[in-house]
Amino acid sequence: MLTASKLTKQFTGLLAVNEVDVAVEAGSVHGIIGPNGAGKTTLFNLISGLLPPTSGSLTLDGRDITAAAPYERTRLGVARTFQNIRMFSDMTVIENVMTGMHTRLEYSGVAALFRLPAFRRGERAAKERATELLEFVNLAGKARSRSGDLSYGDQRRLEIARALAGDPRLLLLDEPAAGMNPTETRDLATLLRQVGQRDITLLLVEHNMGFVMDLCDRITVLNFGRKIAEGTPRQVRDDPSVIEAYLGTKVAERLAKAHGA
Amino acid sequence: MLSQQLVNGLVLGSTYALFALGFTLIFGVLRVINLTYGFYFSIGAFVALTAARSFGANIWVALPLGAIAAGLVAVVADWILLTRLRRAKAGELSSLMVTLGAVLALYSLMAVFIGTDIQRFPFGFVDNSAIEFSGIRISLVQMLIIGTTLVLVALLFVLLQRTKLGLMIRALAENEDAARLMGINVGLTVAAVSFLSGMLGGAAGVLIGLNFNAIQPFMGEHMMLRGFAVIIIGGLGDIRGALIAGVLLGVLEVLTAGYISSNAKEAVAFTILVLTLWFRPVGLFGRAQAKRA
Amino acid sequence: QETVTVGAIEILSGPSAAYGTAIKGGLELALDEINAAGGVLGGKKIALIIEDSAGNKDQAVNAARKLVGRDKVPVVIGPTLSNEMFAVGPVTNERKVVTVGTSTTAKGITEIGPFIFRTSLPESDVVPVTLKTAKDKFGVKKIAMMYANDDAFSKSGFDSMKAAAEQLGFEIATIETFGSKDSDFSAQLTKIKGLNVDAITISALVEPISGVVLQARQLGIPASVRFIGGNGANSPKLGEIAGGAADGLLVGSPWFIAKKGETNEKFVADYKKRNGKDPDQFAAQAYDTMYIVAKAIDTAGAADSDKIREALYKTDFNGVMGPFSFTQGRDPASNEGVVVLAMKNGRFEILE
Amino acid sequence: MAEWLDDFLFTYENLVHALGVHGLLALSMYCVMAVGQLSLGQAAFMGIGAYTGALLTLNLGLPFWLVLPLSALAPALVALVIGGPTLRLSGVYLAISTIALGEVLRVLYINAEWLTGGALGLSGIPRKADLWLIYLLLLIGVVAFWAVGRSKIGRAMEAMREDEAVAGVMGVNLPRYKLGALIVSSMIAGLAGCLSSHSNSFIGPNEYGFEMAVTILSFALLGGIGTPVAPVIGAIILTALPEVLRPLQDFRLVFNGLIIVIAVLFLPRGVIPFRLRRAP
Amino acid sequence: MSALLEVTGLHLGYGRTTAVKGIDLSVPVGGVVCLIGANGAGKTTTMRGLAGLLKPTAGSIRFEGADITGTAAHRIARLGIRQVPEGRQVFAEMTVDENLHLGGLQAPDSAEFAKRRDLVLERFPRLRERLSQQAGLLSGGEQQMLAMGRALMGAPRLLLLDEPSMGLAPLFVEEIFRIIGDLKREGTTILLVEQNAQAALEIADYAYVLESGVITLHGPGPEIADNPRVAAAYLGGH
Ligand SMILES: Nc1ncnc2c1ncn2[C@@H]1O[C@H](COP(=O)(O)OP(=O)(O)OP(=O)(O)O)[C@@H](O)[C@H]1O
Ligand SMILES: Nc1ncnc2c1ncn2[C@@H]1O[C@H](COP(=O)(O)OP(=O)(O)OP(=O)(O)O)[C@@H](O)[C@H]1O
Ligand SMILES: [Mg+2]
Ligand SMILES: [Mg+2]
Repeated sequence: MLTASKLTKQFTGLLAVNEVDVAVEAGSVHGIIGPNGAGKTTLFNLISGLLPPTSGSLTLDGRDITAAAPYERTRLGVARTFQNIRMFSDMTVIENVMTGMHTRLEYSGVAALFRLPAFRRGERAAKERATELLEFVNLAGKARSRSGDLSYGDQRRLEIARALAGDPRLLLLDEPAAGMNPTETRDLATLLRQVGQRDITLLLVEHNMGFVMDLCDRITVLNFGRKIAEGTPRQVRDDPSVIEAYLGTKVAERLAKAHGA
Repeated sequence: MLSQQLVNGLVLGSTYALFALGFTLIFGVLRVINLTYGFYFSIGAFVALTAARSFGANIWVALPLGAIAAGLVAVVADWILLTRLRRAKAGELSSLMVTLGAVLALYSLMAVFIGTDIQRFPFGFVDNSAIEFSGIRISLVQMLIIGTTLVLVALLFVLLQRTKLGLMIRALAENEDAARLMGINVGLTVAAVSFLSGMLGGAAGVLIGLNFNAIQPFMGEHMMLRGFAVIIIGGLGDIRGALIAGVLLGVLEVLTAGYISSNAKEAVAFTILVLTLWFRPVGLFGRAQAKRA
Repeated sequence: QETVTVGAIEILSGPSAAYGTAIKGGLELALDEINAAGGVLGGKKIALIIEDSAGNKDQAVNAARKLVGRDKVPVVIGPTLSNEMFAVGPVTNERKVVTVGTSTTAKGITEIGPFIFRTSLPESDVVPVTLKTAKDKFGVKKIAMMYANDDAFSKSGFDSMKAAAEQLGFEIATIETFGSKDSDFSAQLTKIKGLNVDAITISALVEPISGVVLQARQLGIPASVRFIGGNGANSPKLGEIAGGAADGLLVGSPWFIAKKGETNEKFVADYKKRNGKDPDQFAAQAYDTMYIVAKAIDTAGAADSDKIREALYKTDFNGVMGPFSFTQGRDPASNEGVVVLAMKNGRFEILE
Repeated sequence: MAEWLDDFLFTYENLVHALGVHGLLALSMYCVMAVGQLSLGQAAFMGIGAYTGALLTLNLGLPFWLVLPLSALAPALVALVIGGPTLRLSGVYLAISTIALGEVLRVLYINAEWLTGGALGLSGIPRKADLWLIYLLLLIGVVAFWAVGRSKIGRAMEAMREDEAVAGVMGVNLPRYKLGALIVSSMIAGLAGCLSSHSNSFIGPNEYGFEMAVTILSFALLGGIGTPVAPVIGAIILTALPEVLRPLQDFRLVFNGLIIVIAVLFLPRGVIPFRLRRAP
Repeated sequence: MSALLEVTGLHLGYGRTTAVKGIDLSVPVGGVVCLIGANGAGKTTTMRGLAGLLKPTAGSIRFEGADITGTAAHRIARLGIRQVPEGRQVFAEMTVDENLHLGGLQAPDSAEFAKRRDLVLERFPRLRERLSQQAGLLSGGEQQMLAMGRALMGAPRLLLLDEPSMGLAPLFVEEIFRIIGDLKREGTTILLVEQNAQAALEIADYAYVLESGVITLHGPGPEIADNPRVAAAYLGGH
């Protein structure tokens, strides 16, 4: 569904992403892992259009989106969350989610101005859908709170709900489980599995290996901006270069124990 | 004539830079569009003027006196106007508004008590003579302005980039809570910055008032527009930028008035500003915010 | 005891308050004298309501409306600036309230309407006298002209100057402009220095003029190059600020502080006692205007705008500025009182 | 009684005009600030509207119903031209660069004497801006912003205000919204300019510079930008204050300033700090 | 062991909402104490209160026996209480080196300062590579290391760590816990908030469980880890 070829991003004096090729299968859960500073978030920024690539190209369903603006990609079905949470803090929780539906609300400015039926229908449906999503991420009780006042973990879940609100076909999640305890992480995994069942392709950056191994169909490993390995969770887990650069022997062993050799 | 015009431009540019130093400090470092800055400029000039008149102070007494007085005013003004807003994390715009109200009150108060007539330092307050070499004339006051500007730029640059205080000031500008966690006394450091920029403003007021012989409560207000242009062209908070932008503007204005048309002089500052921002949206030396997606 | 209320609109706050304050001083001095001498209309005192415009045309109009609509004054004195008058005039004129400008010298002021008068001589009456004197007495032929191009007063003063200069056959070497808030004129003056002119004319308010004059000397324009000023130069401030640098500057004036005559000497002394500083022409014009208005009320026999208007046309007054009457166009009738002053040692003296 | 009323209306007519016109200017400010832009160009747009309107009336004698929309159109064209380059700027850089527009236009008005009368300005503009018209436009403006503000457009605008990049990721077409806001705001400012020149009979080149720009900005800052009425209230307060304080004479500007200071210190988000709820 | 930090009846809140409702906790000298709890339980709030960034509405905080309730944050920092805040809070516009400098502002002399800096750079070699880069442009994990390094530059007596392993690669998580272990061995007292409860409880001498602003359970680390309720709620057990 999404293909990056020879994607490169150079910052002054630093190749953050270096000729990376990734192909994300439609309907799959694809993980990106790698040490801190490997270029994962940068890759996400390139995919969502927040940064222009230095070279290389991106296609979504065969359509070249290398130069498309962020909002155009959103329209094409790309949504994301942020590693450093970025809420519209002054808005209420439900308003945040409804903002995520921007591209899905079809009524015109004129309809809004004159409160035409199209507007009312749209808004009513949007609100229902937003409430549903909040229930889905367990924040229904806080729908009317100011979102900046939520705790860290709550804000993370709100971000996921906001990203889902646009009915994306490709959802990029940047460390969704950061700041969650194992139980919360497990619930999140359940939630993401449900998301995955809705025909949404997931591209996931995460350092919680149990979580990644559980969820992902395929994993790409980056190090110093380069792709160093790719494959099924098991292949990646056993790859010596990955163990050396990223996992460490202890984690690798633990993973092997937990998920069978 | 060209060389004389270049000297004229250099002098004018130095006054712009001198005015802009404290402005860029308070604006760029404390992240506040502090409109009271123009008032520090005026009050510095007036304190020096009063000193010169009432006990015949000479420039070497009147200048520091004016500067220190303006510095103190700045500390008090900042404390009254901005601590509360800072604590409430109220943001740039409410600071702008509060200083807007304050500056209206302050200028008007000053005008009520001092009147709005222009005044000047007593004749003979400084040696008014000019030196002349190969047809170029420059007065001693003008040389003093150029000299002071250069010295202050150097001092400030070192202070901000090379000293502990400078480091603390910059830290605080960025993230107050984190600065506190580093053991930085935020209130004191803010006061130090205010004092510094007030002093710079006051000193500029004395020297520029002396050069143009036009001291008036609203003199600071007239400088503000150019001041904005200079600190934006130079890049907010950047001392070198203020110097270069100030001199650049001064020289170009003079050349425009001298060789193109004096009608166009007024438009120079903002034309340069637009051109600069076209190529560098954060000014010559400004840095884009290090914010990552 | 009844009073007759007269309104005035002047700049009492903000950057240009110096002008309004001088005018206020002149008006109040005259008012005290008039009331002490028994007032008008057989013993009625005049009450003067002075409203502040802060130099802002909107506030000037608000003030005018308040004076006319609430205080019901039959006469408004002021406002201070020509710009303000262009906004205020149509309002008072519509209500048929007599409006007398004391300091509005721009072209077209009295053309606003039949109720708009002014006691200040327009520049077009004064400037030719000055320029002619410069030509006849000092043989000035080649001039550079300077003016502040961003305010109506300076601009219209310059227009008069240019017309007069062309008529007198001067050679105009260059025309240089500056902003009325500017303080640096070195570029223009350096250019002028290279043109070897006999004199420099300047139309602006006194603040920039002082700066121009000082910087001209600093840049080495010799004292033999005279400045010729418009109305704005006619202020004791000029000498205070520019000192000896202004020596030789010529300016035409309907009034002069050292003018001989008992009326004027008394005015200068009383003004100084009351306000703690020397009067300038704005004060003098205001002083006379208060008398002219009071007399017109007396002549009219009632505090009625229409009648006062009729009475003003018949004004025949001899005050500190000299004999005064209005033309049919409601401007001062003659410029005979105009004297040419020259600056010497920081003070104006009548040019003999 | 009728006469009393007549006098009363006469006394405050200009003030009431100014309140309405300033209300419109506040709305135009709201419009840009609502998408997170800080513009000091509104005074310049107002000036373009004022001069366009005055010139059309004085020189061509066009009827007012035609002059008014043309006066909104002229600044919109300018906004369209400068919109592209300025969109790349943000925060104070944007604000200060928009001052440039006002300053450059000021120099233009002063120098294009044959057209604009230079420093003498244009006088004798007939008074055609009826009160009801001003207030009708203001009402329409507020209601329209309110209605649109409570839709997805309002949410998108608030999102841009809080975090532009993320708003883009939510699918908000940033350039279009920014340019749209600038154009709409310039049109409102142009209307206000035309209305003011046709109620003042005189306009001059210095009225649309930095000072006016800051005044317009302060409407929104004092009032708040949570709802479209807030800046209008700010405009009303700031316009009426000098008149209310008239009895204080010399000290009136001092108190005017102090009142602003106190208001902001205690209500840093504006006198009307509420925000529009954007969920039904 | 005597208590370095002693908290009794602490209440903290934001405006009208109270987020921490009267907690008691005690951190012994040289000990590692762990605070766990669900999202929104009030852990960060507690940490901010201890650092002086939030003024307690009731209760008291004693450090080395002295009452420091309501003391300004910069004074608390100078007493040797250093925090690695949630969300890292590095000085984004400044370089990595400048950030470290700021951490070490209170170092008594330049020799001591240099020593601390060397130590920190040894612990985090990654930071040495990035010394002159603007901190805001570092990757998430790099920033976390910087925040930790910055706090260590203050040679803390009490280190408050708010989720130090968040966003770190597994190797680094190990590394962080190893460093915590080292620090503990070197005698630094640590109060640790962690979501990685398993690892945290392993290293902690004592642990508190915070739920909706109140402490519902406390005891030695292993004991808490074995508590079935804790296992279900925080350790991902069933
Ligand atoms: N805007 C930028 N300018 C300069 N350097 C940058 C910028 N953004 C990122 N970098 C650098 O690029 C590298 C990759 O950063 P990135 O955020 O993509 O890492 P990451 O893989 O997401 O790491 P983590 O797991 O810690 O979040 C880092 O070394 C970072 O310092
Ligand atoms: N600035 C704030 N204003 C108002 N309420 C707040 C603020 N910050 C936090 N809260 C509220 O205080 C409570 C405790 O939040 P806190 O951040 O301390 O939780 P936490 O335990 O650190 O959670 P997490 O694991 O998600 O970081 C939450 O209900 C949160 O919504
Ligand atoms: Mg990352
Ligand atoms: Mg927390």
